[in-house]
Amino acid sequence: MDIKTARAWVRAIAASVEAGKDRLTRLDSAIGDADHGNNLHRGFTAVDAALATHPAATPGDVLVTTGSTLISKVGGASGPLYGSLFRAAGKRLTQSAPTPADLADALDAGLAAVRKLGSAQVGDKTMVDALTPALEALRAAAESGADLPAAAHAAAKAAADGAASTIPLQARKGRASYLGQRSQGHEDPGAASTAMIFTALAEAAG
Amino acid sequence: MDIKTARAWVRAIAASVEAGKDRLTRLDSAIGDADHGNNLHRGFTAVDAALATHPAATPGDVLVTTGSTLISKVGGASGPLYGSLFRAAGKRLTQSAPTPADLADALDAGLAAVRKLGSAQVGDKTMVDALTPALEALRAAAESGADLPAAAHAAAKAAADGAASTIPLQARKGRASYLGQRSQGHEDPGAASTAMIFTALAEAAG
Amino acid sequence: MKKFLNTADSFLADSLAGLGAAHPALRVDIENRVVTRSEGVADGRVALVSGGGSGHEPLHAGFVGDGMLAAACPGEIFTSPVPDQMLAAAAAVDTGAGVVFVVKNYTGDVMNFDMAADLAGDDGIRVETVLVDDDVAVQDSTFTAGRRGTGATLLVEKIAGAAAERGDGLGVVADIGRRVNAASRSFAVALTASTTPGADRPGFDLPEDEIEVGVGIHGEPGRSREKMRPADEIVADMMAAILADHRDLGSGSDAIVLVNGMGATPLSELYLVYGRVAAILADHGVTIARNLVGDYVTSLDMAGCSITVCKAEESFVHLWDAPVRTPSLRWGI
Amino acid sequence: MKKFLNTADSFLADSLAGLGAAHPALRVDIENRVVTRSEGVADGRVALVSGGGSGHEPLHAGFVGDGMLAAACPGEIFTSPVPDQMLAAAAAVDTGAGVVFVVKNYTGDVMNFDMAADLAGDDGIRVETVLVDDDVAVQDSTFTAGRRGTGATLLVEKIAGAAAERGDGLGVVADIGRRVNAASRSFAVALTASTTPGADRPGFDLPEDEIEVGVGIHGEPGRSREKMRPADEIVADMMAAILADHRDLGSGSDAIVLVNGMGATPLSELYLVYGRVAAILADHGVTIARNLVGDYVTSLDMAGCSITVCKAEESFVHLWDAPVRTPSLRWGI
Ligand SMILES: Nc1ncnc2c1ncn2[C@@H]1O[C@H](COP(=O)(O)OP(=O)(O)O)[C@@H](O)[C@H]1O
Ligand SMILES: Nc1ncnc2c1ncn2[C@@H]1O[C@H](COP(=O)(O)OP(=O)(O)O)[C@@H](O)[C@H]1O
Ligand SMILES: [Mg+2]
Ligand SMILES: [Mg+2]
Ligand SMILES: [Mg+2]
Ligand SMILES: [Mg+2]
Repeated sequence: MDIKTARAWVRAIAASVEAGKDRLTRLDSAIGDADHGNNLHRGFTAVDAALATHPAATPGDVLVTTGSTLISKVGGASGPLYGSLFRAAGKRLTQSAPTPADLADALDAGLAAVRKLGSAQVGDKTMVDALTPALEALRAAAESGADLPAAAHAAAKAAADGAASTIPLQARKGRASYLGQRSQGHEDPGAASTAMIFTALAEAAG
Repeated sequence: MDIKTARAWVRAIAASVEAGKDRLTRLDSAIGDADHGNNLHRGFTAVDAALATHPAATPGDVLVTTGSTLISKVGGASGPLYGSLFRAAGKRLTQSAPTPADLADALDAGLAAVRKLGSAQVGDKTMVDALTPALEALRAAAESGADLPAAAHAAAKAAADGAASTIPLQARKGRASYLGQRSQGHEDPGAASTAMIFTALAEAAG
Repeated sequence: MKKFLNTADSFLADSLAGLGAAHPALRVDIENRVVTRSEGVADGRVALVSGGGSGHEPLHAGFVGDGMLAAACPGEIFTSPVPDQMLAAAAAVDTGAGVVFVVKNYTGDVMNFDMAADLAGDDGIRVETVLVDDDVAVQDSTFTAGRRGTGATLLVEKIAGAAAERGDGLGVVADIGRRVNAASRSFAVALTASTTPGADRPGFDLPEDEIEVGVGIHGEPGRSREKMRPADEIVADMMAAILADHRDLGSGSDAIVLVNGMGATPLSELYLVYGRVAAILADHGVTIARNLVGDYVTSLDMAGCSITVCKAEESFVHLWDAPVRTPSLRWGI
Repeated sequence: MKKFLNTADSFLADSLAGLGAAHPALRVDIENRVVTRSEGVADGRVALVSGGGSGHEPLHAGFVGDGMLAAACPGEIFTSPVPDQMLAAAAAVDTGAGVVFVVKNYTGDVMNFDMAADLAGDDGIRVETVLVDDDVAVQDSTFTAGRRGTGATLLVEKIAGAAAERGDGLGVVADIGRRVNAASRSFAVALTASTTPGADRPGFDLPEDEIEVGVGIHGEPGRSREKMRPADEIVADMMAAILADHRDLGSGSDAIVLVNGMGATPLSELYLVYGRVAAILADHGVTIARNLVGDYVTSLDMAGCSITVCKAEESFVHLWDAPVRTPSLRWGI
């Protein structure tokens, strides 16, 4: 992943968050507080601006700036979580032209940060339910020698499946957990936005 | 009008207010504050109770008790107005078996009290628009020698016409006046209840 | 419209019972519908008595206490109280120094208070009446019911109440109250109608894109119905109506401003409105000496707000700042 | 749902501008979303900083002032603020005696305040955090996000704020705050959903004959949906949930009680609810030492109410009575 792709990825996330804002907020309104779409839209608009004014030198810089900006601008649960995901991944992504395997390493570090902060397990009905299979698919594709477009495509599919898998679950973390059994039957908004993030990666990769 | 008729009149008002409560309140909701039906219902329920516990000796007593009770229990504009109408009429009605002409004299004293208190003229879109023609009809019938049933019937018809005549008017008194031109096209609730009061008189008179 | 109530008939008594339970400093006579101070009025002090239909809480009972009202008479919802209440209140609080009736200008309120004043006079109680009629949405003329009393009622009760507390005589207290009223103008807008407990629907139907402009505080429709628009435009229109009528409020004037919620409007929106009011008055060279933002003179569950601007003599500000201790207005004590 | 706003995007800034205009005693930094006391914190005093999503007004900015908060950080509507805000607030108000973060227990709030505490520590500011989690509608377990922070936040801010004002040290102030939280239980019911500025519809749909039971303060649905019923029954259920969880609140206990409106519920209904709460606690032999009835921890334009019962140590009552001067809570000063 070169710097152009990294920037294209972040721009693609911003575009798809803009397009999917209302859907995310609707999902969050069913089992949360109806702000997830707005939160990410505010965040990625700020990321776009930050990257425009402070151009990053490496793909890792792009992700660090993305993460730091999300932490400073989003708030809520998703701000620190996605912020830490991108920040930790960016810090690990020291290569100037990272391979798919490098990217998988970096994002694993990001996932570790998310899990450290939120202590969610797979099955708790959070973004972790989409992140975890996405990163497994990314690593598997990288190990089998796939290029970035192919690996990203596999990750995007796994993330989407992971997001869909949250529908029947009862939430154990985040606001949706307050609903108890009533959280069942709804897709987790954070898992849905994670799926959008990997779809954007696949788009940016080509 | 003997005491039995006087009591029957007040009871008939109470019954028709109970039945027409929602209609009066609906009229008041269009151009007032949606309480006229409740106000009169509260008042005449209390009048019923007062007459049951403190039996009146003369027709005049019945009306005085009615008026005093309305003043003590209704509040709003209609409480003092109807209260004064009945109180002043009752005080004038000193005869033990008043003729229709005596009743017309008494109710004229009541109307004078209403006009003194509220300074409304015919055409201001208030209860005065129904009271005034009703009392004119009552007096005319009495002067032409009609008995109470016939005189009351004439008064009831005139009151109903007077109430209907308020529909196109723009209110100049009471809450409806705040609406300016928007008060046009609605029947005045107090004029409507005045019509009910005279219909009740016709019923009670037989 | 859902409400916390048991039956519509018991609503007022149940609510007054809670008021009494919450505030030991109040004596709430539920039977006679009279709220007084538990500790009474200090010897020789003039007593302010107010009242009106219920549904405007905290007005009036929430303003009974040191430095403000001596008693309040809550009527039925949106219905003026009856003379018996005011008479009982006046008898309970008169120290011999006399009683000031603060009356909002509605036909019913005026007639009932007038009757009470007559009866009180018969009983040897000296009564002065201050009529509040600040609402510029209503055309004032001798051929109409005249302007309604709305937000300025709070200002009259606070300022005249402070005058009574410091020991001013009956005539002086009443005069101060009348001057506060004369210096005040209000205008209100409703975004939604209110629903009376027990009623099956709101006082009027208001579509999602329309507002009622120039409403009173009794859930009645306003002077006109208009399209919903940005807050700054609504506030500009409200202030234009107030300023057009408030001829002697000019550059260099001081003002006391109340931005009042009608019951269902979030405080965040009221502050937004206040910000615009302050900017408009600043443009006119008017200094806001004191302000209040919140729900003070409400109309049940109506969403909307009223703006009251009182041209403030120095003495008004001084009396405004005097200590007050009531359930819903308190400072300095 | 109609609102007084210009654009959804400018809502918060416009509202904060009005807050600042109305209260010269507050310094409102709109850009950085930090509200502090204009006169600062007295030398050597611990500073309380709170914050959370906006939409709960007057919480928290309305409680900045003498005897209560040193600073508030308003987030976007229903969204916790970001670490930058808390860090800026802590840096602005720390006298060297340390800062107490009062944090409502929501995943987002906790994570953002934790990050801020780390950053503040890096800058040499001593920070203690008091986590508020009083809402018994939520099952508490180590496998969940735990209880939400709701009405008790006000009690923590008032009582710990008074401790800070009298000069207690960082550890003591934080400990008092934690004890107040531990002694408090809350439960809320919604009659209507709230609508976020800019959203085209309420957070959930609620038919005319149903209520949401066990709601939080973010417009989210509650623990269950039930049929509308008389207020006394609703309150009995709410109090049963609170008392079942509040094991050491027994006969002979003193309590501080908050009956809190969610934004669109008339004060008359809140008093009605309070009357029932008082009767139930009296039946349990609990004495209500102090109470508050009104809109303090709201959820925009939601109709509904919450009940908070804090088992009151004598020291809590003493600190409760200490003077406080903020826009929305004031007495003794
Ligand atoms: N403890 C957690 N661990 C991982 N993800 C979480 C956790 N709590 C919440 N989330 C994610 O955050 C999403 C909600 O984000 P958002 O709506 O922006 O924040 P908030 O819940 O503060 O309003 C949830 O859908 C979920 O995926
Ligand atoms: N000045 C007045 N003179 C005569 N009748 C009046 C006057 N003002 C109001 N009314 C009558 O009172 C009626 C309203 O009564 P009601 O609704 O019970 O009192 P309120 O207006 O105080 O709510 C009006 O419909 C009108 O007929
Ligand atoms: Mg959310
Ligand atoms: Mg009426
Ligand atoms: Mg009325
Ligand atoms: Mg949120």
